[in-house]
Amino acid sequence: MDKLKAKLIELFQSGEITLAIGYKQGTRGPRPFFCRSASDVEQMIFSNDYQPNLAVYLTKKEVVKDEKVAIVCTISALRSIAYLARENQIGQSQYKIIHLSPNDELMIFRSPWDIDPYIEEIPSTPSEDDRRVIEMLDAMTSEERWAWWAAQFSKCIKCYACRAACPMCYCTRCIVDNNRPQWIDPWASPLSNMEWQINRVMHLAGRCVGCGACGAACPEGIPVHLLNRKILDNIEENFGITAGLAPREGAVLNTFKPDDKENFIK
Amino acid sequence: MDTLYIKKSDIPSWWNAIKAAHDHVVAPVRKDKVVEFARVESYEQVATDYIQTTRSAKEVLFPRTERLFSYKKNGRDIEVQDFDPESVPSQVLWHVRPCDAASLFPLDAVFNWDYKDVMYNTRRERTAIVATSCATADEYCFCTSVGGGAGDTRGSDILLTYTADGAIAEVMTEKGKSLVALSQNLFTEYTAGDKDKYVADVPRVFDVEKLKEKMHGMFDSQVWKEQSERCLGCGACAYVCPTCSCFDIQENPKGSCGERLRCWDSCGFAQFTLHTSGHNPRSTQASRWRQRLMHKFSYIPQRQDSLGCTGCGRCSRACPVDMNIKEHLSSIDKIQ
Amino acid sequence: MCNCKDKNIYLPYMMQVEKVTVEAPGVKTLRLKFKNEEDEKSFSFRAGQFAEYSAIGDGECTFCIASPSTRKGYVECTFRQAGRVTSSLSKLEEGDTMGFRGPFGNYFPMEEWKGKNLLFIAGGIALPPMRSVIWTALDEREKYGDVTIVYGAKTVADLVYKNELKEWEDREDVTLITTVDPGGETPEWKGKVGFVPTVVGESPINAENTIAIVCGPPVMIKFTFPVLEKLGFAKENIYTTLENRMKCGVGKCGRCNVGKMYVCKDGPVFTAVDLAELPDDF
Amino acid sequence: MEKKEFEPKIIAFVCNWCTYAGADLTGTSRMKYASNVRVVRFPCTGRIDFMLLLKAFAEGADGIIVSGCHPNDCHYTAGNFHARRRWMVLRGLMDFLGIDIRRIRFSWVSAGEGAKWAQLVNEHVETVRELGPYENYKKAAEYLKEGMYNG
Repeated sequence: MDKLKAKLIELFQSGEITLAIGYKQGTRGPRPFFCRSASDVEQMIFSNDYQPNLAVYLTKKEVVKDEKVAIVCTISALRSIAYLARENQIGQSQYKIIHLSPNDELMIFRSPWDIDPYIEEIPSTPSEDDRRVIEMLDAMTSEERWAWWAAQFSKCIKCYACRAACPMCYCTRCIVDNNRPQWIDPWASPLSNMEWQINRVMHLAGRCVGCGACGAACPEGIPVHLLNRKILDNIEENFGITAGLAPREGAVLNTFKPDDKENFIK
Repeated sequence: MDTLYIKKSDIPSWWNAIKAAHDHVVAPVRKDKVVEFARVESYEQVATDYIQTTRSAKEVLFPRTERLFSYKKNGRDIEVQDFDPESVPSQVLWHVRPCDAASLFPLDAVFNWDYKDVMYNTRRERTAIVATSCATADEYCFCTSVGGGAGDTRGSDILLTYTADGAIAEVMTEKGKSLVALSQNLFTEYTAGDKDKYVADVPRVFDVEKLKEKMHGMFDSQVWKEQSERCLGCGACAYVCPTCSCFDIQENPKGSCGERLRCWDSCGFAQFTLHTSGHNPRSTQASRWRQRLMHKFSYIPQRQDSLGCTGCGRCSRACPVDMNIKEHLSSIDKIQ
Repeated sequence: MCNCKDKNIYLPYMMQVEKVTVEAPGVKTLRLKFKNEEDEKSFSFRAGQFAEYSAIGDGECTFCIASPSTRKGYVECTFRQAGRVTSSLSKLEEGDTMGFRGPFGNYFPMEEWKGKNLLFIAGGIALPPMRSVIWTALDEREKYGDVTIVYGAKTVADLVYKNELKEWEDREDVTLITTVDPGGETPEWKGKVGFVPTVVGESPINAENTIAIVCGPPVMIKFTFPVLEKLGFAKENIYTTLENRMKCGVGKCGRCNVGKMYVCKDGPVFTAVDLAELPDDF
Repeated sequence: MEKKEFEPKIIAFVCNWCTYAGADLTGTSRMKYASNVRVVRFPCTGRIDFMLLLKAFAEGADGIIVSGCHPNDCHYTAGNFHARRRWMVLRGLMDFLGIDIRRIRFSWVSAGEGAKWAQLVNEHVETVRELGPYENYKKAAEYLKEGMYNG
């Protein structure tokens, strides 16, 4: 941590950055911190399991425009940056990407592409709790799962915090913001709440890094990130692409192999 | 106003009498990690182990999604089916917090501002409110800073304050009296006058009168950008807020039939004010955050003699990036 | 003004489309008649007020009432096809049914303008809100002094109400100045070429005892106000009408809120004095 | 009176170049098959957005058929390969949400496989007939019973 702070102070003092996006202590947990001077660096805190995923700010022009930005990344944020770069959403050396590895090693990536070899070593895995819930759901009958999710979605108020917290949900006009056609009813309702989640995770299929920021953001505690996780599992099983590793082959749904194997097209 | 007392052991039978006399009782219920208002069938379902529900009680009067009217097309003709006030059930809102009861003032004001909103008013008329004082509060609560309090009776038909073995019932309105009348024999006079010792102490963090005055001239301040920098632009704060009443009107066509609906909306969304031409009067998150606070603390007070905040702290608890409104307001208060 | 107490304020009157006029590419005028006679009898409005027009099945859209308040029995709206609702409205044919809620908002204080000269300045699709005022004034022509209309559009094709422009041009008691943006003229074009604020500045306009009513895109308003002030207009004699996004029209949905003002209740008609006091949020 | 057998409503989303032509062949060969299917023609299976499937259920379908060209036969080279990946991912997700995926039948039917189309439809109609009407989905669509929805 001290190394991280020292590095940020150095970057501020040398004028290499004007803004460091990191975390500081919030009301109960960490909160995003927009640090603007060497003297404020002291407030910075860090852990690799912090939420939200700070990479979400990198595509917000309003925030990063006219700034020289350093971003303090969790492993999840690193993965997101690698994907964002691959989708041409951030430039080659636009940001100083700073990371503190789980064994407290300070890492600075000169370009998003340099992240690849590092995250290649670390698959994205769900938490124990999440794994348990997924197993519980898998063991249920289809009817039971429907009832379980219906109860969850009944809490949904369509605040779109799941979308807002996701670094990969950067579209300037989301499918739910269009009314011609209006695919998904914009008001809260059992079907549209589910349709919205299906759309969200399908549009993230093969792009999601499994950070869980969507579920963490939900004010109603709906574990929407489990849907993403299920897709990650599904992709690994079907296409052999491990969750959260560098996106070498292009997004899963933008690519194909002639010998993709399924067992249900008859 | 009558101050009465009911023994703890008698509350369930009073509750049952209330339940029997109304179509629904709506009360806080635990659902996994959160506690929410929902229709309950038995007294045991009512949750007790919580500080605050995630959503406010406003949805009882101003539902998430609501039909304004429905229609049927017959050739080139259209037949409309108006909202039917008779379809609105009678209900008791049980165990809302004083901060939720207080939210009725800004809601009443906006829904009756010159034009009367018949859906809201019908629901309001058919809903009786039994609030409960807060015995505990958390660091997000700031009701006392915005003119309320953990034992505030404003907006309640009855306010219950739980003692060790019963509850003090402050009966504020005729509606409240008729609820008591359902089990009149269970109530006795209460004269101890010691309600305050059962009510949480919520420290006051700013003077709202000074704050209102100050914010009046702060439209061009830098503070909005500074505070909103981490805002992600979701609608969580507005949707959990007991006073946020902005809404959207939407169409739900199904072939030749359909309905027009009203649903919650939030000034935090970029689309809220976007014109078809592409012009957006509030194109930045900073301007939208400013609108949220100015509307609550400057515009509503100026126009409707009310305040758009009851200090419940829900927005702060719901925010994915910990935008703590109490902290933000205090820091505005401290600006010289 | 409110005559809908305890009625469902979101329930539209049912209207029959009586006439459809194509004004310009993508711009149409609909003339609407009340289907229910009772509704028609109880209905009245003042020039400048707006309404919510609904294409049942697609939603509502806000436009000013484009017909004059002096002509009873119908209302007209003119709109450009742009989004979902206006596209649906523009598909309506004579005899079809649509919804109408209104009138809402404030109006031009035409009573106060008696004996004064009127200068109308409009750009593009913003002539419709002003047309109601123009015809109301012309229908009671004797009440007012000189009437001058300056109207500009991007191109000659984009000018709306072409027949009425001709009528105004032919009238002895109206001065009409039309202009199109540079490049928008045709070989036959006899009007001026140039942007509205410039044309206003170059025209022989006397600010004395004159009320200026300006309506157009935000950028036109922004550049026209200083020109008028230079010509000697006091801020309180310059009127405009704002078009913010609205849903309810009755001060509840929160969209049109600008500072402490609600465009749907405190507007849409504002003077330059009012606008100067509003925060820059519209 | 004898109780009428349940007649499921089936929506078929098919590719123009193979399955639609195949279904045409079924007809011109005068092969008889169940009449429960409403066919929606698409230029390619790659164009069949997953939302269309959801909307079919929401509008009251009890079953769905999705069919197009066999692998390597796509008129646009690879549309069906893309579609296959999409369905592989979507199917797992739908199952995880408790959507009854037995009601969705995916198939490849070429322009020459008239008989296969008839068999496919008949089989799927029988499958869905046994499953009964898709009540769960229909119930979820009726949420405004009291003129409001609060979850």
